[in-house]
Amino acid sequence: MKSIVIGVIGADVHAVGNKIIDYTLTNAGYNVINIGVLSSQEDFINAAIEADAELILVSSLYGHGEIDCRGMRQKCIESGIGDIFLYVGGNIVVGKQDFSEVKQRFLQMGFNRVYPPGISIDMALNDIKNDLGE
Amino acid sequence: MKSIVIGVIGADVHAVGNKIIDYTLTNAGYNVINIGVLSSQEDFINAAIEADAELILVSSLYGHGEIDCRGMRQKCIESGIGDIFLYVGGNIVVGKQDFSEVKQRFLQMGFNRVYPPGISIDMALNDIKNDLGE
Amino acid sequence: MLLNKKMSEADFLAEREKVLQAWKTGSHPDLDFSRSIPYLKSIPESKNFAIKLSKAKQGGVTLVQPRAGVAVLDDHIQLLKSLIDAGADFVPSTIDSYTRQNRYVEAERGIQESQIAHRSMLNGFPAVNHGVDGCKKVFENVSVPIQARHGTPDARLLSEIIHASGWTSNEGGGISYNIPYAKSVSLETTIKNWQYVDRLVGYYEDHGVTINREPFGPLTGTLVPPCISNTVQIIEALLAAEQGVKNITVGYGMGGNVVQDIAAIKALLRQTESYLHRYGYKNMIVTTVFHQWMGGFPADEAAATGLISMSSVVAALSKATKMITKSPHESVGVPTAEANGIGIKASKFVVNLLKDQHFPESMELQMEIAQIESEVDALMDAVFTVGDGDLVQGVIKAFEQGILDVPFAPSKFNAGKVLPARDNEGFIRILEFGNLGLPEVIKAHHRAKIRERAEFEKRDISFQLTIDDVNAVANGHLIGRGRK
Amino acid sequence: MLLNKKMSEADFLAEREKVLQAWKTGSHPDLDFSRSIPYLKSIPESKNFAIKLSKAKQGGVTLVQPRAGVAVLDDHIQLLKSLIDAGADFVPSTIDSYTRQNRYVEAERGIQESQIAHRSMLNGFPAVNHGVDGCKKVFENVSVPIQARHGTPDARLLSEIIHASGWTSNEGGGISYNIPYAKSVSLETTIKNWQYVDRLVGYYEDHGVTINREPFGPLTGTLVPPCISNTVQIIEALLAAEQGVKNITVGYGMGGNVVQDIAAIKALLRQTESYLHRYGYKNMIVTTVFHQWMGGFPADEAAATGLISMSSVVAALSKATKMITKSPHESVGVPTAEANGIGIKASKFVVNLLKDQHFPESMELQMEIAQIESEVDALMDAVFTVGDGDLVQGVIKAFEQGILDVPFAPSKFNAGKVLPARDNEGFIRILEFGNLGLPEVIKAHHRAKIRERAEFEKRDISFQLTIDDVNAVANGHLIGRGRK
Ligand code: B12
Ligand code: B12
Repeated sequence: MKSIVIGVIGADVHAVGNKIIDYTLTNAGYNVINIGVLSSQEDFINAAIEADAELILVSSLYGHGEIDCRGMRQKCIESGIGDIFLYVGGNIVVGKQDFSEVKQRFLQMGFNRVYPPGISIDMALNDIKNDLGE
Repeated sequence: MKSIVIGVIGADVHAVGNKIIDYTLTNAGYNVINIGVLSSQEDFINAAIEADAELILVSSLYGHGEIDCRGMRQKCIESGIGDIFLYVGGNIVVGKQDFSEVKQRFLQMGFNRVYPPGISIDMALNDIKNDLGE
Repeated sequence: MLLNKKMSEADFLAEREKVLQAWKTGSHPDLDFSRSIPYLKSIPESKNFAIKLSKAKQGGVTLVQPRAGVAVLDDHIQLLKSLIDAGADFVPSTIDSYTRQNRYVEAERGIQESQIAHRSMLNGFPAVNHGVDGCKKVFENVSVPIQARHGTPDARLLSEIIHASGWTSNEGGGISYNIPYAKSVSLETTIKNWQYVDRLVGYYEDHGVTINREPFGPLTGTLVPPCISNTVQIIEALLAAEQGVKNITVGYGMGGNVVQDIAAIKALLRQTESYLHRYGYKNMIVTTVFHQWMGGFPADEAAATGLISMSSVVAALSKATKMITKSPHESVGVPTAEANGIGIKASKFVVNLLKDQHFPESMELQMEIAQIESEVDALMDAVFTVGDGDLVQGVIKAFEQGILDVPFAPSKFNAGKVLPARDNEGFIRILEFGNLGLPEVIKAHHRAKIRERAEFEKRDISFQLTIDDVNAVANGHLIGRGRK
Repeated sequence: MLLNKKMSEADFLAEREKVLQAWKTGSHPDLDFSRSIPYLKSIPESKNFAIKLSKAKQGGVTLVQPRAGVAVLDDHIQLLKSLIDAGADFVPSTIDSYTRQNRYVEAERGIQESQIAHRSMLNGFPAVNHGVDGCKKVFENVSVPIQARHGTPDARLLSEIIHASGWTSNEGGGISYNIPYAKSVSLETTIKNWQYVDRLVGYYEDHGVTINREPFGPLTGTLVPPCISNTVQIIEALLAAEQGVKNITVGYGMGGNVVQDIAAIKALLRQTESYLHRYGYKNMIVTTVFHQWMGGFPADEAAATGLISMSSVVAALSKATKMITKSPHESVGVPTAEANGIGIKASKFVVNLLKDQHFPESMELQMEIAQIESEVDALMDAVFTVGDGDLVQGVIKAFEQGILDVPFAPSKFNAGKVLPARDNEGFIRILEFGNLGLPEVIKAHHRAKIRERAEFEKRDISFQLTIDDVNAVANGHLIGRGRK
């Protein structure tokens, strides 16, 4: 069973989507490590190392995603898991912005996949399957 | 008492505003000749001649105002009341259009005053007073 | 003397020949019943208006339909498609005002000018000028049932053309498309014309094709007391049934007080069914249509969308079968496809959310239903009495004498003595009765309610109340309270 | 042991000294009561939140308030002004998430980055960083009362700064700003912090300045059964009253079933007043706030406006004193001023139109009110019992044991065993009770109602119902019916 770390980054407490992601990924056959809301980059990385996870799925709903996610790829590299998949989704910036630009900003930060608001986790299941194999 | 001819031009049956205009102008001290809905240019002009009116106040609500009002000034001239005041108001064109353009079109047709949607007759009372004097 | 009696087939077919000669498009071969009946039988159930409405009634859901129509054929098709994409369950084709007055020459000019100007110079779709070819093209290019919506005193040719083109619903009636829509056409004329229109539908029914008919409920759309519009609806349902119509949608335009609106829809359905039954019309399917606020709209688009959505809440809780939507451009002009779509989307969202809910039974609701029903019964009685038992004669004389009287109507065949005003909770009541056929006890109720309001506002009971109420909603109020 | 007992003035003032040292802006001279009290006394009644609310309650009208806040001071002022122009009766200042976690250093960085980027990098207004000077500038530049809205476990310094700046309302409470807003802060800590915040308001009340307090009603905003949120509201009202608060607005987040929503607001007002009375708090003014739909919104802006307007119908008919509005951008991100204005305008139009109307009394409504009230009474009893008569201890232990339990809450001090689901008419019921302090007879009612739905949908009763319901509204449905 492949392991995925999920959680909500920064000072963000939006818990509902997180619970639904947990339920959905577990149902889809993954080993889900849910570090919950109010999680730091370090929390995500430590959990991923501990579980030997292949994917960190970052949720950010409250708008500070841009500030909170900066340097995360760098930290992964420093921690020896530089090639782990990094996804981010939710409402990752403040306000209604042109998503293609937003996506570019996060891709440049080293995220592998970046999702717009309104994408439910079901819609990302295919990408996960593709990236993690089988 | 100055006389004003009011009515709704063309194949237009919107009667509510017409009744309110009648009531308001009468209350404001004018002699109102109300030719009602579904009135032709000729109906307006004949009524104006008969009552020796100083103003013809054309309502057009249903959108065909542009077609219905064409040539009205010309007809007034031909009937010998070329210098009568012509006002038009209501919803005088089809759809939401830039009003300054619409106004130009009607001024060019020879209307003295052209009103946008949502202007109630109360707001035009001042103009009438200015144009008709006293 | 015109009576409420089914036209004989011979009379109908004889008249038909003349009707089809009124304009060149009347000679289209598909107007032959031997071609139109098989065509109508071949259309899928999902595109038959009558069938889709019956199913909605069974399911207890409220379906939505916008108003829309432009001059040029392909533009019209595009427009309807975009409304379906926005969520419309039914599409209309709103007919332009020249066609409504049978002025096909001016309509032709309007089409040409629109093509040149690249915007519609007509306020609707000139269906007669486009003929069966055009109307069929519209029908075959959309995925939901189509209805013609107009306001035409003489819609005989129009109705022939649209039905033969697969449009399975037609709005209007001898009263409802005369009194609010004409100035000097007699009721005798329009009722006769609409007997023809209904007889045409009856003919199709006899030949296995069900077509929906919808009397126009809101009338002048302006402070119409429910008893007046409901009475007109019931009368037109009876007239249509006599000509063989089987599937009827009776309508009501939102008044603004939630309890009164819901009461009106419930009374309308119940009384229409019971009058049809009482007069021996069997196997009728009656549905209801709720019109979103039909009076002057606020100019602000957000406010207009608020009003549209509020209307949708009331429609859904009333369990009306269909709702006619407005757009945020309503106060300004015929909406763009986009603005129309916004109205549909907001409306559809609300009725969807409320589909499993209803307005609870309550004393207040029951009392208002009983009030409306007793008023309607009084008016119906008065009409039958003055008509010596015949409904058509009753209607003609009732309007002549002001026993039936529609506020703000342009027709000179309407007495125009009735003045409505709101009471202190916004119910539409009657301030001046003229000769309206209501008994003293009912009048006293209305007077007392209006007095309550006038006392609250510390002002006199006068026409000023009516004026203020006419202007109120556009300015963000339901009741036109006097300046304090 | 922390108890529900008014802080002594000495304790309060001693603690206050430390609080004001938490960040540099705490040293502003205007924070001295000798300056803040006269300042607050000098503000006009029309800008005092508590007074404006009391008047609205008397007048039976529903006032509207948006959410809004950006990082940069002048932008924030512009924003609030535009919302007032759109019709807001009250303005908020929604505080950013760093400030809520007392991370003033990060907030400072957010302000700077926002200035550089020319767009707000923070999701709210960092009031502590802007200090009394900034907050006063905001207050003096707007024409209506201001409230701070946040979600802050420790809002002591924030509350000091805003009140001294003329902001006469503060949202939050020891439970409602902890359980939905924090992960690992104990209830003991937050209740203590909020006793301070309430004591501060009580201090002002003692000195002739009335300030409004508003516990946060919607909690997680997601399928919260009314009995749970109403119980939390009543508890926080009692806790606030003990510290000397006099003007309290209890809140409720729309659930989606009209009858349940109106019942919840009516029960909330009645029970809050009666519990305050029962526990001896005199001269309290209780008002209510209805939050427009607080769960996931639809992405389409027209649909969102429909939802906003529908919420407004329910709020107006429930006679809630205030309504918190959403914007058509809700599902995407913090709204622009314009989008926020659209929400206000649509909302305001609807509540205005309905201001003279009410929801009729009915058996259904009465039964739901009685249902909610008996559930709340059971929960309140259970809390007092487990706290041995003390409310603070009761709350702490009740959450520890799952006797009180908020669905979907992030806090580890919340049991998280309760799972809600809708019944067949969309009422929010309870599917899994965990250890929730409700008697068997009430549980049986909930189970029966959910069973009814599951049977209708022909599917099993499981967490899948809850999931489907969470996602339903964003997809245009109230009830997450299983795929057919
Ligand atoms: C009620 C109404 C109807 C009723 C009318 C009943 C009747 N016989 O009176 C019914 C339902 C029958 C109806 C029918 C139609 N209507 Co209509 N109707 C309206 C509506 C909702 C309100 C009109 C009203 O009574 N307002 C209240 C009165 C008091 O205000 P008013 O009419 O605007 O008049 C005031 C001012 O405009 C001003 N004013 C008027 N004239 C003048 C002139 C001057 C010089 C000045 C200074 C001021 C002035 O003073 C008046 C008093 O304060 C409007 C939209 C709106 N305004 O919200 C559409 C509207 C006018 N209708 C419209 C249309 C298209 C139609 C129909 C063609 C199609 C349809 N929708 O069914 C038919 C037309 C039939 C025909 N042949 O005319 C369109 C016109 C579109 C356009 N111009 O682009 C409108 C704007 C709706 C829309 N957005 O599509 N309608
Ligand atoms: C409910 C809610 C709350 C509740 C949260 C309760 C709780 N503890 O969970 C409360 C009321 C407490 C709250 C508070 C706040 N909220 Co809030 N909230 C919402 C709301 C209405 C719904 C969120 C939700 O639960 N949706 C349902 C779940 C199932 O969907 P979801 O969260 O979107 O998650 C799904 C998808 O996004 C996706 N997904 C999520 N992460 C990822 C990651 C990947 C890789 C993928 C593929 C998919 C994915 O899958 C999930 C499951 O399907 C949203 C707006 C909306 N969406 O309509 C605002 C919203 C998220 N909140 C917002 C804000 C600003 C706040 C506050 C700062 C201020 C405020 N409004 O009070 C505080 C923040 C507190 C904090 N420190 O975090 C903003 C964020 C703005 C932005 N990004 O620009 C939003 C968008 C509202 C808005 N338009 O302003 N909120």
